[in-house]
Amino acid sequence: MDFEFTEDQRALEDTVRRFVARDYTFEKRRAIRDSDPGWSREVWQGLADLGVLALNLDEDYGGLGYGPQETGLVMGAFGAGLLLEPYLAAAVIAPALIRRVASANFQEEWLPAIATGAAIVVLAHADARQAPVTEIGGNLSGRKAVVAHGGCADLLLVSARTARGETGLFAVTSGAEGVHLRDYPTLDGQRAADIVLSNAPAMRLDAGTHDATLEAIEAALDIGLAALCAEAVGIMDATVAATTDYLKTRQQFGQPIGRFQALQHRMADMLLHLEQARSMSYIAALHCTDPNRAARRRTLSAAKVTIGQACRFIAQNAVQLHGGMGMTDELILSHWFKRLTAIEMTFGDTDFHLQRFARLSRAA
Amino acid sequence: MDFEFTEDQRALEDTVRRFVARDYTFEKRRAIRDSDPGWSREVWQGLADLGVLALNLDEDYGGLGYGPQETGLVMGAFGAGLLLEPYLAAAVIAPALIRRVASANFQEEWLPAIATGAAIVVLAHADARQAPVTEIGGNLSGRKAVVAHGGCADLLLVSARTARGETGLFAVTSGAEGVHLRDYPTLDGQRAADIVLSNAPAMRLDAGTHDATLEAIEAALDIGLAALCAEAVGIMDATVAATTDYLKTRQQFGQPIGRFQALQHRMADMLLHLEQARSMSYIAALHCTDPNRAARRRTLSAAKVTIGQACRFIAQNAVQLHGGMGMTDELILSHWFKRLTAIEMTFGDTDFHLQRFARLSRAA
Amino acid sequence: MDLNFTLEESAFRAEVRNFVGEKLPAHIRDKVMNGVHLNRDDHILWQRILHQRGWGGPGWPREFGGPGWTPAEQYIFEEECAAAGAPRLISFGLKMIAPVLMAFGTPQQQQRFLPKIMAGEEWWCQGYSEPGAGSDLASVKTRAVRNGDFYVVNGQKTWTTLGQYADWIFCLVRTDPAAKKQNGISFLLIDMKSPGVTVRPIITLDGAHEVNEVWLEDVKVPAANLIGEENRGWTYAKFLLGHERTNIAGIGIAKRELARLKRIAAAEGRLDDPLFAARVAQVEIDLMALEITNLRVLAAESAAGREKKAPGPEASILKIKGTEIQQAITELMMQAVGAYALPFKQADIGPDYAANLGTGYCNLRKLSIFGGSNEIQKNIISQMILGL
Amino acid sequence: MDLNFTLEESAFRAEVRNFVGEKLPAHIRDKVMNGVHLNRDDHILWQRILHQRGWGGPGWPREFGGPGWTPAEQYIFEEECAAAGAPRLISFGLKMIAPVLMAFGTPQQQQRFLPKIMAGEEWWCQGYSEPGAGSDLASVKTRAVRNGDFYVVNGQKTWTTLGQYADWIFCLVRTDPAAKKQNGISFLLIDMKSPGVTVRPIITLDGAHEVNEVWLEDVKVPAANLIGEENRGWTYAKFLLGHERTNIAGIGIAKRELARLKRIAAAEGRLDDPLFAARVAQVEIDLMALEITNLRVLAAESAAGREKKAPGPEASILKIKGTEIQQAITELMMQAVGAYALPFKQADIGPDYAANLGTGYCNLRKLSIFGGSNEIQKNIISQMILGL
Repeated sequence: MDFEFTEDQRALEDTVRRFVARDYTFEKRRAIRDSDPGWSREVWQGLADLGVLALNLDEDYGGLGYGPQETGLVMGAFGAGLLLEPYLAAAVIAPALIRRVASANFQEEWLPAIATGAAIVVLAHADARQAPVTEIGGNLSGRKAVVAHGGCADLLLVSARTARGETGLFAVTSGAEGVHLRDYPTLDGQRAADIVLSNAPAMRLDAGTHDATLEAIEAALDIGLAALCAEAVGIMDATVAATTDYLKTRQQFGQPIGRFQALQHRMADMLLHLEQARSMSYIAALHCTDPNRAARRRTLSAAKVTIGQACRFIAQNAVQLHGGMGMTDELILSHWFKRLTAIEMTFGDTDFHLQRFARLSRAA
Repeated sequence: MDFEFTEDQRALEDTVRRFVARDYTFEKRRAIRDSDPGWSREVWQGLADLGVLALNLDEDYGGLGYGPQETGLVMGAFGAGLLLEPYLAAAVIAPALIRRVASANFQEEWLPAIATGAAIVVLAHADARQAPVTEIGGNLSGRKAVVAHGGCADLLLVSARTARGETGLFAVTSGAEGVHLRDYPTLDGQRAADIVLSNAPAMRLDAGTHDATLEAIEAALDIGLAALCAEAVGIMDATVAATTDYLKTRQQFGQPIGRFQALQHRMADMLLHLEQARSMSYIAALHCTDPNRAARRRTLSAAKVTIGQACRFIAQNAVQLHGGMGMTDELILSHWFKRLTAIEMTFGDTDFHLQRFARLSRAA
Repeated sequence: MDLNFTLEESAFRAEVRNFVGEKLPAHIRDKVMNGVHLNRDDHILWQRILHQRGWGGPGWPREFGGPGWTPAEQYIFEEECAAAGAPRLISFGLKMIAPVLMAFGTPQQQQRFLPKIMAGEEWWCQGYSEPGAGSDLASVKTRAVRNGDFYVVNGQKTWTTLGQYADWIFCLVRTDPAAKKQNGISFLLIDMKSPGVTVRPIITLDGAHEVNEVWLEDVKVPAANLIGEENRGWTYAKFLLGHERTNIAGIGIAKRELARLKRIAAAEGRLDDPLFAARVAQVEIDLMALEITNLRVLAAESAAGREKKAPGPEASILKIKGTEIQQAITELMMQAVGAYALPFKQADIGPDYAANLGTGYCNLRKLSIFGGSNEIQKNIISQMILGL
Repeated sequence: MDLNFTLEESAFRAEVRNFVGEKLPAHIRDKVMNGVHLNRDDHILWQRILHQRGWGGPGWPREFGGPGWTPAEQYIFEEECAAAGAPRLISFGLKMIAPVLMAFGTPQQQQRFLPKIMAGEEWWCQGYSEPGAGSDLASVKTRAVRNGDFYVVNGQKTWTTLGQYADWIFCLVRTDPAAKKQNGISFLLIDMKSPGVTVRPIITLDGAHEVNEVWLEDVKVPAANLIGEENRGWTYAKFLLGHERTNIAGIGIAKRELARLKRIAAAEGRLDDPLFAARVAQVEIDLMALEITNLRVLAAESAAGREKKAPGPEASILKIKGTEIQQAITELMMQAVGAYALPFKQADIGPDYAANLGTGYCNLRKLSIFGGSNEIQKNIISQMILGL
């Protein structure tokens, strides 16, 4: 049993942390957020130059061949800096899915382009309730809802109900006819898009076996979930540290407010949540590629519950303990709050995972 | 709108409080608890002499014709003193049920005897899961589980499945052949009994209309639930007051522990629970006789949830704030803790009522 | 004990309900019902409609032009207004400075200011908080120096809610820097149009502009705008803080928002999720209990009579539970719609009702911070009620 | 990072599992598995069985006859013992006084006491707490006056767990009443059979006799039973308190009890209740997380090496969460059976598994009070980890 990271892993994390500290300051991020696209191609190219876009790709395709642990370290560092670029969607989930589903030709064409930052590929999976995406004669129609970073994608990986009533995965060029992208900012300053497809031309990616395709999408999203957990821990780490500092410096009634025992105990509770969340994010990274589907999902649900509850508790109390300052757009704290709020609701909220865990535990 | 009690009501409450303070000290109670029957016929007679056994009875039958509000005041006072005698079972629930179900003859025979303390009548309703009570040819067989104060009853009101598959209510003399009473103390120092019936002779009490009988039992138990809520508030009142006093007097690290802000805020949270519980116990008293069954049960469920959560929070934290002393049998505090624990589980626990409330709210 | 309203009160409720139903403009109601921020004109329009009916100062006694309602009538009025989707009354004029003027103002001050408040002609804001002071209101640093018939004021106020709309600000200023903390404070009324007054927006985490910084640089304030005596301002300030807490539980608003939550949850099918349904039930039950607790406090205050009108420490119970309930409702509404709560300021993405749920959740985090943080309220409970 | 145990550790686990499976007496296992209190003989029998195998001092180094296990091996050992229903090791001798003797005792003291602890021949209890002291352990009032080769001890200790079984008690006594609080305390070993030692039971709210008052009246204690130097006892006391917190999270026990909860809930059909199922899932998840947190703390301690063996402030995290989880499990077990949790000390009412659930819930309230209350643990976290 060993909780240490290797020197390589530490070096990778340091690289990304330095990048965030130097090239992704809060002011820089604000300017990017307020820009028209809401993300920066220059930053994206910088990440490509750092090599982190290639992290999860096989070495055959210009990748580094790393896995969820390294991804977690990178995500944690990006979390603290509240990266607005589509790392999770385009550098974690999409490559994981392509590797599992697509032909060798497709992989050869797209994976190196992902690694160099030349192409951004994003999975569009969740259907809008009223208009699920369906395939007829190789074209897609329907609506995908709140696709994270869907607006900046060059290529969309779209799940759709086929004519045979199965789930298929299709590649859709975002500029193609019949593709309408409604791009918008989300609460946490990131971007998402609703994607309306009207008889849009699409290329079938999967081999046409319903179960295998669904499982591949699930597997990619599970890797994404573990990465999201690591991002959350990175943000919570920063949030707890900033709140502790605030309590030490902020004076009221003639002393630092960190002297008030009720606030001390609240901070202790926040630390308890953080450490439990950190433990579960390690577990999530180690188990997110477990081929035993039920065991994997049970563990990931446990992680998401722990981390979702920590997100909520830490975010709410960090704002509360900062008082009015916590409510302002001016401090990064309120932006951490919003990202933690969004994370809690992403890939299934706490109630969803708590109930899924209960079901899977009972069946086990 | 008026939250004041009348002079009559205040006088009644004072009478019972004085009785508890003078005639039902903690030492006296301990002796009664440790006695063989676990309750005191002398105390029961004292209550009869005070008139409180007649509280809920019609004046025609020697009663005072009072209602749930007065019962609540009495129960609150008994709660603080942790009365071991079967007031709730024999002076609240049983008369309410008899009045709704039984013939005039039966009422004339039994209600005055209840008022004078000459007879103790107790409802035995919940079946043991494995052996529900059924009627065959006027005799009853089966097992009733954890019947509060079943052991001291002269007469049992037993619900049973009749040969026609309906619910009937039967009077069973506790000394009759085929009636086996297994009397035992419960966690809170009170008494309960499992009642095993083997072809025991019984007299049908209800008119034989299934729905009306079930509704009468429910109505009596709902009156009991409101009374139980009032008892809980009486105990919680005493518990919060005792804990506040303890925090003021107990010294640690050179000051009263009530100076520690974390403990102050815990006490504030306990007070919030107490006041919300008090509000709901008023509502419960006012609505427990509402003939609109769905509205009544929705309100009572809300009350039981609020009060059950308050029981748990106040009981656990009162012990915690008392430290080791809270764990001792020596202080009445730990006995309040146990009674509050038992109350939370009586007449349906918090989860049960929360879900019933959700169902009834949705249907409304 | 009788928890029913009297016949008179029920008739009054019907009267209010009819009036609001008829007179509340639809565009304002729709905004309120969907959690959209109101602008200055919306608030003023509604205040003027109420004023025409003689209800411009719902908590005011008859001698100052108010309807002279009992606390129960005020409660009914606010509950009906909230249920129907009327704007929350802007309290800075009506519920904060007005009672101070009535109790401590000169007849000239009363005549100058009160009618315009009631008529919706002048908008007030509060100049209590200062940067760095937080809950420690008595640590006032803004200086006022007497110079003939004027005070010259320098300093900075913050968290000034809706200060961008205000015509006047009531300020705590330090007039005797040598005196100890609570002493040496005075209470001044300052015209926002005075030279030297600058309002700068503070954008909050929901992207909204509700609060402001107010900078005061060599602002000349007529000495006639001093309330009461110099250096006794803390007395008036505390009196005001007591009044700020009337209707602090926000029962009417919480009921309206709970109904909205239940509509949204039903539309999203979330009531079939037993955990979600239980969370909704929990908040509904908490609100039922708080409504009674609120009425109990109201009844006790009514019984205590007119002389002791400012709410006691029991108001802290209402503040804590009331804000927790309102926050829980916004959180559940957001969770009920899931992903479609995330689009930021997008009216036309996802279901109509989803548009403001994410920002609504963020915005209401303020409730447990402003108006005396919930931690301060627990200090009050433990000290004033429990005697710890 | 690798959260798997090594091959050697897994082999060790199998060895422990086999041994416990073979050697643990059935009557003891049945008691543990059903939450029945163990008596002195049960504990001693198991200690002797372990001793015969050479495992009598699981945390002890080889030089004192222990197996010299790594922290991971100790963890595995305790987890396997707990899972199989073995008694919790009585820590007062093995984990409290023994480390003190090893670190600060004379060779004579070590030879006199350590072997009998390991062999289950002498039972120790703890004489730290005094009436009225609570969490403030340094406020020792018990006096010891040196008189030639003896100390004469007078005073009272309380909350002495299983003191009724003890042969020896280690005591904090005040030897210099003039010195400031933490100074002037000495650390004495007292034979419970000495004249003047009286043990009086304290009955707890579950009706059990686990803790005691110990009265010391003119008790003569040989000066050879002093640990270290006079008046430096607080140093040794703190050292001991650090060691008390090894395996503080109680993961193994919690896992066993969680399994029991799930069996009971299934038997009662309570897992069909979505709210109850969610509560069980919540505690299961909390425990999964705590197990990893515990292993992380263990790994950090192992990495820090032998010299810094006492658990750091991180142990406070384990104490708080571990006790909360154990308390939650007992509460859910009680709620799962409902009414049949209420009969008091009745083995034959209701289902077999129901008999001790009510008292079990009551008994475990102690976990958040004793061994440094959870409030004290939060003070430690905020001061020692967060630096507040």
